[in-house]
Amino acid sequence: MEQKLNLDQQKVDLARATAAKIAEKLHSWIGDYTTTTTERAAARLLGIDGVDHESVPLPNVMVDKLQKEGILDRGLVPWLSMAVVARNQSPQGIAESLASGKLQVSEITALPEDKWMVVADSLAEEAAAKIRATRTKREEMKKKANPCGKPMLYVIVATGDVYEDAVQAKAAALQGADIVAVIRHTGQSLLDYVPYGPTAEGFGGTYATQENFRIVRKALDEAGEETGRYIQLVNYASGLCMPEISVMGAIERLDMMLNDAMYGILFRDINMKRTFIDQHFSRMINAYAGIIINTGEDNYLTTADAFEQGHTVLASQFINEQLGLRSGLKEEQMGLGHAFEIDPSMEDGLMLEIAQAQLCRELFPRSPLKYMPPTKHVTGDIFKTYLVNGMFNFVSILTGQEIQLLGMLTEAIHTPFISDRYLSIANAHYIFNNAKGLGADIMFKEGGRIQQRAEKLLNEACDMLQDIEKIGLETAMEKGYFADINRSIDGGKGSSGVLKKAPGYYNPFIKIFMNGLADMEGRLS
Amino acid sequence: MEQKLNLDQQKVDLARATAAKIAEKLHSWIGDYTTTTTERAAARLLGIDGVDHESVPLPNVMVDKLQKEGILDRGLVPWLSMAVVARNQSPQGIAESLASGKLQVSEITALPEDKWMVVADSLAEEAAAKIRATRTKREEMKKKANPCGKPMLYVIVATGDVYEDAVQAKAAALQGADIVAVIRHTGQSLLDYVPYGPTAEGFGGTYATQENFRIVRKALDEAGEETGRYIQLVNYASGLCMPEISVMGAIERLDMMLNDAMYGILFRDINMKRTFIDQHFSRMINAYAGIIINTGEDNYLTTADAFEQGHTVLASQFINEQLGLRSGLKEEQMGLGHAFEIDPSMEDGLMLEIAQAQLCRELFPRSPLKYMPPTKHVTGDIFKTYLVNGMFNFVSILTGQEIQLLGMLTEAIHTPFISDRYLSIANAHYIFNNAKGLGADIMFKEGGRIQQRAEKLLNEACDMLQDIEKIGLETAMEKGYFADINRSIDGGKGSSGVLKKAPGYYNPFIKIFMNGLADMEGRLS
Amino acid sequence: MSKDLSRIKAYGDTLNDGATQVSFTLPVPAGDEAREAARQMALKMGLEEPSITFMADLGAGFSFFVVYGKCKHTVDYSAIKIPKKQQEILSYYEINDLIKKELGRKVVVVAACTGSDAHTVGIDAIINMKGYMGEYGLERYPEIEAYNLGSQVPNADLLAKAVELNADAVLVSQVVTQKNIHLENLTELVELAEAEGLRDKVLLICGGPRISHELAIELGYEAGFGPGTLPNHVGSYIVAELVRRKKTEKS
Amino acid sequence: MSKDLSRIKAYGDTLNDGATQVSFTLPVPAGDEAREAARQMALKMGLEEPSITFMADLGAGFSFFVVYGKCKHTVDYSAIKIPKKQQEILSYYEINDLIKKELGRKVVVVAACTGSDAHTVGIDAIINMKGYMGEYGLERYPEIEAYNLGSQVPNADLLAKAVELNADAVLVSQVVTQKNIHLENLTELVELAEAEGLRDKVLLICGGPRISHELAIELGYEAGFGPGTLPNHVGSYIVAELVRRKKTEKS
Ligand code: B12
Ligand code: B12
Ligand SMILES: Cc1ncc(COP(=O)(O)O)c(C=O)c1O
Ligand SMILES: Cc1ncc(COP(=O)(O)O)c(C=O)c1O
Repeated sequence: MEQKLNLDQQKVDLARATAAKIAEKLHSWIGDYTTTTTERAAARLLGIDGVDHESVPLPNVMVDKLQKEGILDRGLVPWLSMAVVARNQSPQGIAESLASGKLQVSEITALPEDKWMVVADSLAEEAAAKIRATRTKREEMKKKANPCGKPMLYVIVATGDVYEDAVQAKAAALQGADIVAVIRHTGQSLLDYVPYGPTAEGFGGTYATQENFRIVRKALDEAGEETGRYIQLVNYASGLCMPEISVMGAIERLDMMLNDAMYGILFRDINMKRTFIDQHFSRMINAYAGIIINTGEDNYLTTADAFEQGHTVLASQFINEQLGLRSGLKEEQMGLGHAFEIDPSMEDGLMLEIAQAQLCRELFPRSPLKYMPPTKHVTGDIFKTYLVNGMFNFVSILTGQEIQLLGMLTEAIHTPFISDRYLSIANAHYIFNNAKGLGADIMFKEGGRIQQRAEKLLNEACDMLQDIEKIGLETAMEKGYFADINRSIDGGKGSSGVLKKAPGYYNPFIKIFMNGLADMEGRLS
Repeated sequence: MEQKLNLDQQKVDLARATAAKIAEKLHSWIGDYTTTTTERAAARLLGIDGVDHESVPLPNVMVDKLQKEGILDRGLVPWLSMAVVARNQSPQGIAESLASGKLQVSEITALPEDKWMVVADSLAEEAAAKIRATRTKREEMKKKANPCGKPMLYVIVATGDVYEDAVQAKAAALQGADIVAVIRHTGQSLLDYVPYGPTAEGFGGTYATQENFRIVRKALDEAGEETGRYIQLVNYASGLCMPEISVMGAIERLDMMLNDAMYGILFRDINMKRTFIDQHFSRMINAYAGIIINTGEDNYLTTADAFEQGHTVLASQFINEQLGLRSGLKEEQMGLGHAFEIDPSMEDGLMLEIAQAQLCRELFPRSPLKYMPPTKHVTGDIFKTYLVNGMFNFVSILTGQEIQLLGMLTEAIHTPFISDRYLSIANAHYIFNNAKGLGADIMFKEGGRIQQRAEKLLNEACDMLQDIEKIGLETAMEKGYFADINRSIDGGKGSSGVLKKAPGYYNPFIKIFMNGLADMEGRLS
Repeated sequence: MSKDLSRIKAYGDTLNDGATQVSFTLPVPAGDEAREAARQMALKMGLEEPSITFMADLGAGFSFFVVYGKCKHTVDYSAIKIPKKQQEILSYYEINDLIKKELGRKVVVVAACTGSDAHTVGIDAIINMKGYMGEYGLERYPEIEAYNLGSQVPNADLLAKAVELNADAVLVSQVVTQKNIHLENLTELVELAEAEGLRDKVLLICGGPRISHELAIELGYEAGFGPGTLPNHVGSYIVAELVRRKKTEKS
Repeated sequence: MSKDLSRIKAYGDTLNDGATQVSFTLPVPAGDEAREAARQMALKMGLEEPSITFMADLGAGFSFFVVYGKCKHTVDYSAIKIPKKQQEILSYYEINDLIKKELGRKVVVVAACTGSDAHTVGIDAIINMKGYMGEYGLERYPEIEAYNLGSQVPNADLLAKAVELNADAVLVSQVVTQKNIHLENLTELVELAEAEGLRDKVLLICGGPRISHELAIELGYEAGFGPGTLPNHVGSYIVAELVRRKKTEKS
């Protein structure tokens, strides 16, 4: 990648090193804890699925019972494995027995490690093999398909009805979308379980359920087949069930997952501890499954001002990167988020957008940056919005972004209609083609305003990271460093799901995933 | 102006010198001829206006009679002055007498020069003084008004009804337009007279009549008053009455006139000789009146391909410039036309547009270039068109154009609605403000594709000019050098209006206008 | 050009030409038949001489159309009467002064973005210190005690808080409107308030990008605020209404 | 999702949601009353729950609106039958071969852009050597003699030329459509042709961006060609029709 900003490489290194320290600080305690959803994720990995007579998912049934019994702090896997050994049942069998009351948690007798751990490991290895197989399948399908252009066209569907979503997803793919994300029901991230089965009613989006993943995956595979392409499917991990949804994604061959270390804290008021712990296991899963994560820095600019808070996006990207690396994600799997959110009525706003986009590009050269469209400042003037989206596409092609979430001309009005997506794709096709090589032919004046803006942003981000390193990320979030949102360390939803690991805690997947990823090439600070 | 293209100045000089030679060749014979409309223009300058009982304009009545009598080759002014002297009537009185049959042309007795020329000169000087006064008034109004930004926003109204035009023109000005052009009825340019009075029925536009000029001028002055700005009014000189309409414009304080040396030949199949002669006097009038002309090179790209024929625009601009200078126009009065007409589906089309626009800018640094919007390739997809217009605005602000004719999102559908213009102005406001200083911060790679394209265009234009110089402009047009249109030397409409001047031909305005312009600063090759 | 305000029509470039632009998608693949279907649809909408200026196949059996036509409908503009909030907009200072002078106690407001809606930017703009577009938020008003409960607050929790704080006004924001979820949420709150006997004790005020004053009234609220609302607009309304009520009580 | 083709509705994101976008200008200044007028206009068009998403004052007493709503109208798609030109599209070579084989003489066509219309690009695309989108124009066809009279040709001159050349087909282009001037022009040509007794001797064919085959037939033409027409489409039609007529004459 061509360097156009004349950045001070020492500053860049300092920012990255500082972020690494921040991440290390978190990692000094993250490993001591587990969460209910982490354990439920392990259950799901081991094949536990379905719901009880009250529609409670079996992973919840089992984890709740272990928690009630006060023995979840060793993790779910030991108990499950003991029961498997004792009763010679499959994990699903055990879960069903627990749900139906045929088996009580208290009846699971503690066995010594040598009695169950081999079983645990082999069950886990089996599960891991399935995920590897899915990963391989994706790679093969991608290899067979026509390569897709850059930036990749990413659109969302959000009908609230999975069957309608499937229609829209397919149409979008046929129109040229490379990536389709199914937006979730507005309330789902605060549910402490994952709904089950296909769903046809949701507001602002469709529930993320495993069956729903499957339905849309199928529709997109069909569209891929028809067009000789591979269409990527995206859903959202963030929320109270981050690791579980990652498991579902790994199994159903999703290709990307919204997965941010801080989004839940900031935008859903989820407990900090809970989120930091959850993100770690969740990302391990994504890393292992070969899934690209999308981080959520773009959201900061919907509550904070994009001109003044541009550097917070960078600081957060550095932190997300360092945390991601520590969960086994490669740089190539990190769809770090940023956004085109400067008020379009600002004089020279476009220059500022170019500076920020180019800066992100140069700071994270190996990461498939996810560039988010104008949202906050667009209005019901659909013509204007269409144009602003065009300038967003222009900045993207000019600065070499990779994942382009297409702006919708009705962003200020409703979740996208089928025609809105069509128009957004046509918009991107025009701009990306018409300005294809322009970036390669354009330079920024030495010491000019673009370079100055980039330098300023980098300096501010670096300062901010150094501040955070001093006070710790938790305190920084308490002080409203990100998104102009303050969150107290102990506040937020889901804290009751956090458990300090007891001696004897065991989760075979951590080992499998992290070792399996040891050959990673990602940059570790 | 910053030079970004690294142009070969010798080539530029060669192109200009060659164009000068082409212009000189035309001027070797233009001066030997006059035309009916040139003489009618002299009549109008001397105050002759109104129509006879058959609605034939009095300038036509008189010129037709002189032509029928075979004495028009001395020009209208001598005969008119003789009659004025002999009958002690005003020019208008003479014209009315001729129209009513009270006076016959044959009754005008030839007087010796010393008897009528002083009268002719003083009548002409009186007329010229009025034009100077109008010019001064414009300058004063402009001085009092808030200065207008660059590029200036130029919109068209084209309702066909002057009263509706006035409403629309005013609304456009209130919305932020700096310049309003009233499009003409599709058939007017082939009328060998100028219609009279206010008109409310026209297709594709409204007749250019003096009364119509007045009506819209008034509406725009009102809007100017309301907003503290000066709104410029534009109409079209081109056609069979080029000089006459220029006179009307000079009197009614129009600010710009479409006035091209070749447009009528190419796009209206008007006789070459007629056009070249007419444009000369027409431009003298505009020059004297302080009116900015708009040339029509943009039109070439509606019939010829913009990618392949880009250089023809440049060649024509050089010729228009040299001819303009020879009619007394300063460079600052030459709104040389060019256009954003490359097929938007072309890969890297935007780069090519930037190259061409920047090139025009650097070749004609003192001229207020008139940049025309995408028309040919836009479709009924109004969203797409709105976006393409945005990219056009972007190129304009990036390359420092001066007069921006705003693209309409319904270009492919109908003449503009009031809302179309509103949206186009909003489009320009957004882009011009958001990308205001970007051009100053951006450079083109040394030897990169933009510079290469510009070099190629300049070379091709230079070659073309040298070819034309060899064969003569008339033959070049016969061979279809411009706009892919072939026109035979003797063909086309209006040739019967061309007359070789007889000895004793006299038109005092030529002297007054050209001398009055002697202090011009424009560059003469 | 004489304009009859009792029969106004859309305008393109000539009075009463009815010029109107429409776009929509039909669930049939693009083609001559689809184009004709689009034309018929436009005719049914009252567009005369409809012209399909653009048709695109959207894949999966859908097609998109842009249509222009001359809409024949007229509207009686002269008969339109809009219910307006009956108070003038006061400034930050005026509001505080008025509270001091007329109420002599602090005004308590409780605000939230309710249901599963998490769009707090709008309500934050009204409540938080920082405010919006240069206007301070209600938290900053010395004479107002403002509590912002944040996002995704259940209606019941919001009312409980209002009771606890003896609030004068409850401010609800609703941004997500898909499948009219905002109407459901807003209606539920009114019903809950009535059930709990709170309805007369507190001003119920809602806001959001698709909320108008008329709609709010229809739903049983005292007032509704749409896009572009500034904190002092809301402050003015609350104070004026409280003063009004105080006076009515006295008399 | 079951689709009833006899009652299709517009589609946004749910079958039969009727989602439709509209924009128009009203001749009244922007404001609450104007917004309500726009809403009423949308209601009259059949948009339920219309939402005015954008209002702008256009100055001089006009305001512009963008509206979204749920259009209640349905169209019977299953009943739509489109009159189509009854011949397949042949290639340059096939057309020339067919003329040689079936007619055994050159086909003569005369073309022009008539009235005050000067938009020759369209008719040039059909006639001129160079052609359009990679398809040769009719001038290039060895078996066709094509005359392009250019722009702004009076209808009478065009017919006179057709008589002079004993033309098989007259091709007319009309691009300017303001105030339906194209309909006037096209109708005049047909009337002139009838008056001169030419109507049965020559194929009258028109084209332009707002011309459809249906419209052409309605106006009394043999065929009409709209946007995207290529020279061979027209060539195919002319030749097929001439062959058809020759055969009918014989029989
Ligand atoms: C910012 C934003 C977000 C942020 C919210 C951050 C936050 N803490 O608020 C994030 C990124 C988290 C987000 C998430 C989602 N969003 Co969102 N979001 C937006 C966005 C871009 C801007 C909204 C905004 O902040 N406007 C600015 C404020 C100042 O305006 P306002 O809300 O109208 O408020 C003003 C007035 O209405 C009034 N007002 C508002 N409330 C109240 C209350 C009272 C009492 C009073 C007096 C006045 C008042 O005063 C305010 C100031 O003038 C809109 C699109 C858009 N451009 O509008 C989408 C949008 C609202 N989001 C939408 C959706 C669907 C979602 C998601 C479900 C998924 C998604 N598509 O992103 C999630 C889930 C959120 C959830 N659970 O509710 C949809 C809603 C569709 C619909 N009509 O139903 C929109 C329209 C985008 C779209 N087209 O899909 N979103
Ligand atoms: C190029 C152009 C010009 C050029 C014309 C050059 C020339 N020699 O033709 C110039 C610059 C001179 C010009 C001038 C004017 N133009 Co003009 N012009 C256009 C433009 C940009 C493109 C038209 C075009 O060439 N299309 C490409 C061709 C290939 O498409 P087509 O004509 O549809 O032809 C195809 C088919 O329709 C069909 N076809 C067409 N004719 C025929 C005939 C037969 C027999 C058959 C079989 C098929 C056929 O086959 C063709 C190939 O597929 C349009 C806007 C637009 N984007 O459409 C405006 C437009 C047509 N012009 C318009 C107007 C008003 C004018 C002017 C009055 C002023 C102005 N606004 O510029 C003048 C006066 C012209 C006059 N006297 O008629 C309006 C017409 C409005 C209306 N609907 O009534 C338009 C729509 C622009 C606008 N929105 O204002 N124009
Ligand atoms: C990282 C991340 N996670 C999740 C979401 C949305 O999740 P929710 O379903 O909670 O609205 C977003 C928002 O766009 C996001 O950026
Ligand atoms: C120089 C010039 N003159 C005249 C015109 C239009 O004149 P007419 O009224 O003949 O269409 C144009 C077209 O835009 C032009 O560029």
